[in-house]
Amino acid sequence: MSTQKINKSAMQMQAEVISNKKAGPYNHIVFAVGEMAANSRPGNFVAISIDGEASSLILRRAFAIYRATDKGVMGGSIELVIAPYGQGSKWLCSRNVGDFVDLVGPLGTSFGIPTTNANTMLIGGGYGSAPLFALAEVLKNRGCRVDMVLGASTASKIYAPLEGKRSVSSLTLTTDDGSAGIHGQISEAIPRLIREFGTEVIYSCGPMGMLAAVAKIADEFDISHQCAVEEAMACGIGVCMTCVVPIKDPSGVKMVRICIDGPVMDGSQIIWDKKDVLDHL
Amino acid sequence: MSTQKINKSAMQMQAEVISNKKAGPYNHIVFAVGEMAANSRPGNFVAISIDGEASSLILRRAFAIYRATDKGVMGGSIELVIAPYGQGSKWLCSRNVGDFVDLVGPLGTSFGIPTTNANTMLIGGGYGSAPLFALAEVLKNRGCRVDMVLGASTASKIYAPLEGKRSVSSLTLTTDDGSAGIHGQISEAIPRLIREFGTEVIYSCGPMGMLAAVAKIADEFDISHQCAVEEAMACGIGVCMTCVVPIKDPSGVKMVRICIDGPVMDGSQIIWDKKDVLDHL
Amino acid sequence: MSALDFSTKIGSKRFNNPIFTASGCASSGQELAQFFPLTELGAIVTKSIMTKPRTGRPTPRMAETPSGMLNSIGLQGPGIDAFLEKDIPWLVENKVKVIVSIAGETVDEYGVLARRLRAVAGISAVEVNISCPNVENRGQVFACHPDSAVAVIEAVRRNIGGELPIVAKLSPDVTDIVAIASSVVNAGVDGLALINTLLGMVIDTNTMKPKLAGKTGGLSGPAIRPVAVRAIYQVHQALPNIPIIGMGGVSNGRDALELVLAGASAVSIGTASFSNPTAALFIKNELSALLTGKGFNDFRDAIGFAHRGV
Amino acid sequence: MSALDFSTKIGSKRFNNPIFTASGCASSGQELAQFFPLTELGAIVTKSIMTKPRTGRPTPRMAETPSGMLNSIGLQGPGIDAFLEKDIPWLVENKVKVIVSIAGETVDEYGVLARRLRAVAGISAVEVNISCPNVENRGQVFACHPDSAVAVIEAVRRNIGGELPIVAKLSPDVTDIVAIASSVVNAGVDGLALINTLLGMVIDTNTMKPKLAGKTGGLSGPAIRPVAVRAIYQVHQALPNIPIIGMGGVSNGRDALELVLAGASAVSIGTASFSNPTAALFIKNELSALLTGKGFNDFRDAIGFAHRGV
Ligand SMILES: Cc1cc2nc3c(=O)[nH]c(=O)nc-3n(C[C@H](O)[C@H](O)[C@H](O)COP(=O)(O)OP(=O)(O)OC[C@H]3O[C@@H](n4cnc5c(N)ncnc54)[C@H](O)[C@@H]3O)c2cc1C
Ligand SMILES: Cc1cc2nc3c(=O)[nH]c(=O)nc-3n(C[C@H](O)[C@H](O)[C@H](O)COP(=O)(O)OP(=O)(O)OC[C@H]3O[C@@H](n4cnc5c(N)ncnc54)[C@H](O)[C@@H]3O)c2cc1C
Ligand SMILES: Cc1cc2nc3c(=O)[nH]c(=O)nc-3n(C[C@H](O)[C@H](O)[C@H](O)COP(=O)(O)O)c2cc1C
Ligand SMILES: Cc1cc2nc3c(=O)[nH]c(=O)nc-3n(C[C@H](O)[C@H](O)[C@H](O)COP(=O)(O)O)c2cc1C
Ligand code: FES
Ligand code: FES
Repeated sequence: MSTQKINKSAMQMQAEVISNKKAGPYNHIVFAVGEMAANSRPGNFVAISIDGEASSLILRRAFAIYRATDKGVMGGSIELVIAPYGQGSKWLCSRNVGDFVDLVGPLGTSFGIPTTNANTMLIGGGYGSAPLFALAEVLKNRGCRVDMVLGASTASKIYAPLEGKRSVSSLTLTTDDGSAGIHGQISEAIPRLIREFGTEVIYSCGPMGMLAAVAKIADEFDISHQCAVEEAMACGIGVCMTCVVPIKDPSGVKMVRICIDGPVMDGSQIIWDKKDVLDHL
Repeated sequence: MSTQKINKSAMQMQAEVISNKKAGPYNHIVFAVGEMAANSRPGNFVAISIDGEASSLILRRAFAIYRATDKGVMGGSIELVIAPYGQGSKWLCSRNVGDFVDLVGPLGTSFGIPTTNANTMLIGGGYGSAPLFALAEVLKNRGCRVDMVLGASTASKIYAPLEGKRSVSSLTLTTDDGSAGIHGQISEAIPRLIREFGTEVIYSCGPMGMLAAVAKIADEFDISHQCAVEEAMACGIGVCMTCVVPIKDPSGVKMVRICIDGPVMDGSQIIWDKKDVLDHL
Repeated sequence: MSALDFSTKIGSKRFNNPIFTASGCASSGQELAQFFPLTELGAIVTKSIMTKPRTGRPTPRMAETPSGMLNSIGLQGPGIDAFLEKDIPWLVENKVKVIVSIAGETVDEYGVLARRLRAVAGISAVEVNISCPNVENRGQVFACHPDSAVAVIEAVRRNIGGELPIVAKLSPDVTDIVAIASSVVNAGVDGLALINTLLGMVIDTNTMKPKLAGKTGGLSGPAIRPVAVRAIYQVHQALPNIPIIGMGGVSNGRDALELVLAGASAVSIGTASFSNPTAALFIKNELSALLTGKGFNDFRDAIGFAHRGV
Repeated sequence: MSALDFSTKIGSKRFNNPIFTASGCASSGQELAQFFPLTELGAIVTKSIMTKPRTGRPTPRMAETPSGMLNSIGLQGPGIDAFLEKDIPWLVENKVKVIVSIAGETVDEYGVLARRLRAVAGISAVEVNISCPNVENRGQVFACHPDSAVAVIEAVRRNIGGELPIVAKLSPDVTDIVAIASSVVNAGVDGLALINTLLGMVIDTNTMKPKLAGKTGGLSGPAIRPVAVRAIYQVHQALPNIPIIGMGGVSNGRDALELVLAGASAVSIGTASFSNPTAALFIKNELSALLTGKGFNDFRDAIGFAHRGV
């Protein structure tokens, strides 16, 4: 079939769980995925079926790829960081080593990498920090300065594994309750840090509210901002149109699918205020 | 609450699987059920939830109690013999020792035991033989002669464990394909055996077609016939009215619930021919 | 945290809590009494009763479906005389709140049933089932058309007299449920029961024939909950002052709360009792805990909350 | 065992096999092409297209439900011009059989869309979606009333000319689907598509508000399969000569066979493609194996088999 571009390297497979460990309030799970790993870039995600054939949960759950390792002892693998929250994520977190899950990936757009070395800031909230560590590594290899800022409601919810810190020039933590790092919302700390580090490109991943706040700051400083957004996804492969975010368009508003035109998008293009969108519909 | 009689000793519990073994094409599974065992009589059944909370299978499955042991190393236990057939029974057969299942029991009526010693014949088809072994033991202890006749489509489908044979005076096998015992349908062999053993009471359990054939023979010989019937059950406790069989009634036909007025019923009261029922509706 | 006032009202009658059984899913109550005291529930809604004893449909009468089931019982029952003689006294004696569900083949039969109930002590309401899909022809589903629905309700109202609240049970299998609801409310019902089962069918691919002897059956269970929530929401929006007994796929406290937020003044538990004999009691406790956790002091403040601002 | 003739016909058009995608569940095809060759399917039914580009509804647009989901997309799409310019050529070039689904806000719009399609080479049929529940007011669901349904079909027929089969897609949310089906058949459709989604709602018990931005949404997935089977069975019984494209909760070969036995001449795969990108292909293979196993040599012998004696 000619010129098929969408979901270009996606495949569906039964992936074996090769490790599943608690990491604070998260589970860090590793899957053997063979050649899929080679096609996975920071920002891509996978979609996993939940609970077997007789399940009443019929939709896949999307998870950002925390890290993809092309060649290891077990062949290619990908790692996910999962917050056990509802039925789907709890089921996944309770998988044992040796279990298989039905997985589709890699999906979605990845973070764009600057062609010249630049000062970058990576901002993550909650499990949103997951894809940023692999990104940091890529950026560092390109010669970029990488400053990482991670926020959460409380200290224990910050996901920042030791080995992830290797690639960053600085790591700043913020917590809403002051239990670690700077006291307050992540967005309050950022303007000062941007000035301090001379940030030229922002990458962000986390709750939509946080991304919106970061987008506003990026706009004020007039620096480029790539963010990985989230929206309820039914299919993950572009066929259902549930996962859209509104972006600016000559005609007013255009809804784009974040599973194929995202999750990584240009923060300055997104219409963050729901009210602005409703006015246009 | 006064005078509540229905489901009198039924209880709902989380029962632990303490053994699960293949037995030919069946699984023989033992559950720790505590005091429930003491109230279980041959003919009673249990109803088990399938596949956890997120399952799309919302109804319990009914299983005849193969044996109940009041006091054992693990306290009271019940044993089931299960044919892995569809999603529910396959799920159950794949439980591991230590798993818990949600179980309601004991349910339904049990086999009536003659007050004097009598010549009894126990006729079972497929997994229908399961409740007959415990019944044989009770009858033997009452001083009854117990002749057992087990039939199936083929030899491997006959469930007749060694220890089950202890209580019977004779055991006759029939198979549709002649691979064991008498060649042919179970009902063909019975008249001769009744004459030979001087049978006074027949107990039967198995597919409805077999029960109907046995009922006809019992009628011809004018001997009493208790059969354990099966019908699709939604609740197992008498509240839904799905599990009915038609019995003779002055007004024509009466539908009775086999989960509380059965599964053990008087074979001579049942209207076996569906056509006869439709004429009356 | 102060104690929750968990009581609710349908017409003139007050119930201790809003968790009821659904008609046809608790028979006449006794079967469940082994599992928990029935007085723990707001009310037992009895299986729809007809004037005469009725055999119902042949078997198979049920088929499991994804997150649901079909039933085709065909209103099997002992008839009103035996029901009043045997089933009601046991419930009344045991101080169980009872809502009696009635069903007829003709408008007159509903009138006859209503007259038989008028003198019966100890019942709290009558639920008029005009929406059973398990009847020989769909023309008998009175809730399919405003005219026939109104005719039944008027016959019941004329014959029942007194204070007994009348609740009309409606079918979701209609083009415009709000129109049907409005018409029976205009005809004087005190409450609505939403929803009865959806008409469905399963074909057994082994036999290649419909699985149910009656071919079609009523679809119930979690599968239909979104349809129930929608129907309750629409009707409550149009008729905010009419109490609704909500039902359809409720199997835990969260589900019950969903129906309450949509506009239900009470929630009936149907199919969930088949999976779990103590479902109704358990749902009552979960709902109470959820409401308390959200800071409600009075159950009635939660009714229809999804329609209002936060 | 001889080879199975797996082909089927809708009006004058022949399809290699009876497994199609459902409108709105395969976008315009390209997205699925990574997972299997689209030429393996009987046809791709494209997402309902309107005259102008359309933004659709705000998010959240979906909610998972037991064995199902709600969607409220609101017919987002690029409009007929961009669709004919970009999407159709790719499909035609790749030799994919295409059925174009159209939707309008007014009867005239359907006519305009039909006229735009009349000159387009390479499409095999037009599916007229008169049953989308995700529109601002239910009055727009033309399939709710015979008169409005017929008006749309007549506008399409007048404008489309030629041989292109017209399929009307109906809603199950009506009192009498056979009446609606009969009226559009009398108005000249060549086939029917049954069923569109059921109107439903989910309330988020955390926020205590409807979960979807559009409040209500369309219920799809295995949960609704019994309703689909019932609708197909009823309509096939009344109109045995009209081909039906069946859909609703089909997720494996057994499910597809169930719809075929009920009376479907083709089966569209919707929500199942969300759980499994290769669902349609896998279902096609399973259905073929099941039919062969049951001794069918010609797929068409199985259509509506549940209505006949064994
Ligand atoms: C592109 C993308 C990437 C994602 N990456 C990750 C990831 O790396 N790790 C991860 O754990 N999840 C991730 N998610 C979320 C994930 O897909 C599921 O939504 C999540 O696991 C909850 O699913 P569930 O079945 O447990 O809960 P459901 O019962 O399906 O609940 C889902 C609902 O809960 C909300 N929600 C989900 N997670 C949380 C939470 N932790 N705290 C509060 N509310 C929550 C969602 O917004 C949604 O409304 C991602 C989602 C998308 C779209
Ligand atoms: C009172 C009673 C006692 C029972 N006792 C036993 C028992 O001791 N052991 C046992 O294995 N099952 C027993 N059953 C059957 C059991 O309840 C389930 O129907 C069976 O396990 C199949 O469930 P499923 O979920 O696997 O299949 P489903 O997908 O639910 O299929 C059920 C259908 O398959 C038919 N069916 C069920 N079992 C078989 C089979 N082995 N061969 C062919 N067709 C079958 C049923 O008639 C029904 O139509 C009993 C049923 C009743 C009502
Ligand atoms: C087996 C069965 C029998 C039913 N019988 C009746 C009945 O007699 N009268 C009635 O009004 N509704 C009857 N219903 C419908 C239920 O009362 C209820 O409206 C429906 O099942 C939806 O609720 P649920 O999903 O909680 O079961 C019956 C439902 C089932 C499953
Ligand atoms: C996300 C989504 C979008 C849909 N969009 C359309 C549409 O644009 N036009 C249409 O006729 N049907 C649409 N449908 C309905 C499907 O085509 C189909 O009729 C319905 O989903 C039932 O089939 P299923 O259970 O296999 O999904 C949509 C369904 C879903 C789930
Ligand atoms: S999740 Fe289906 S289009 Fe994005
Ligand atoms: S199974 Fe429900 S009444 Fe017997």
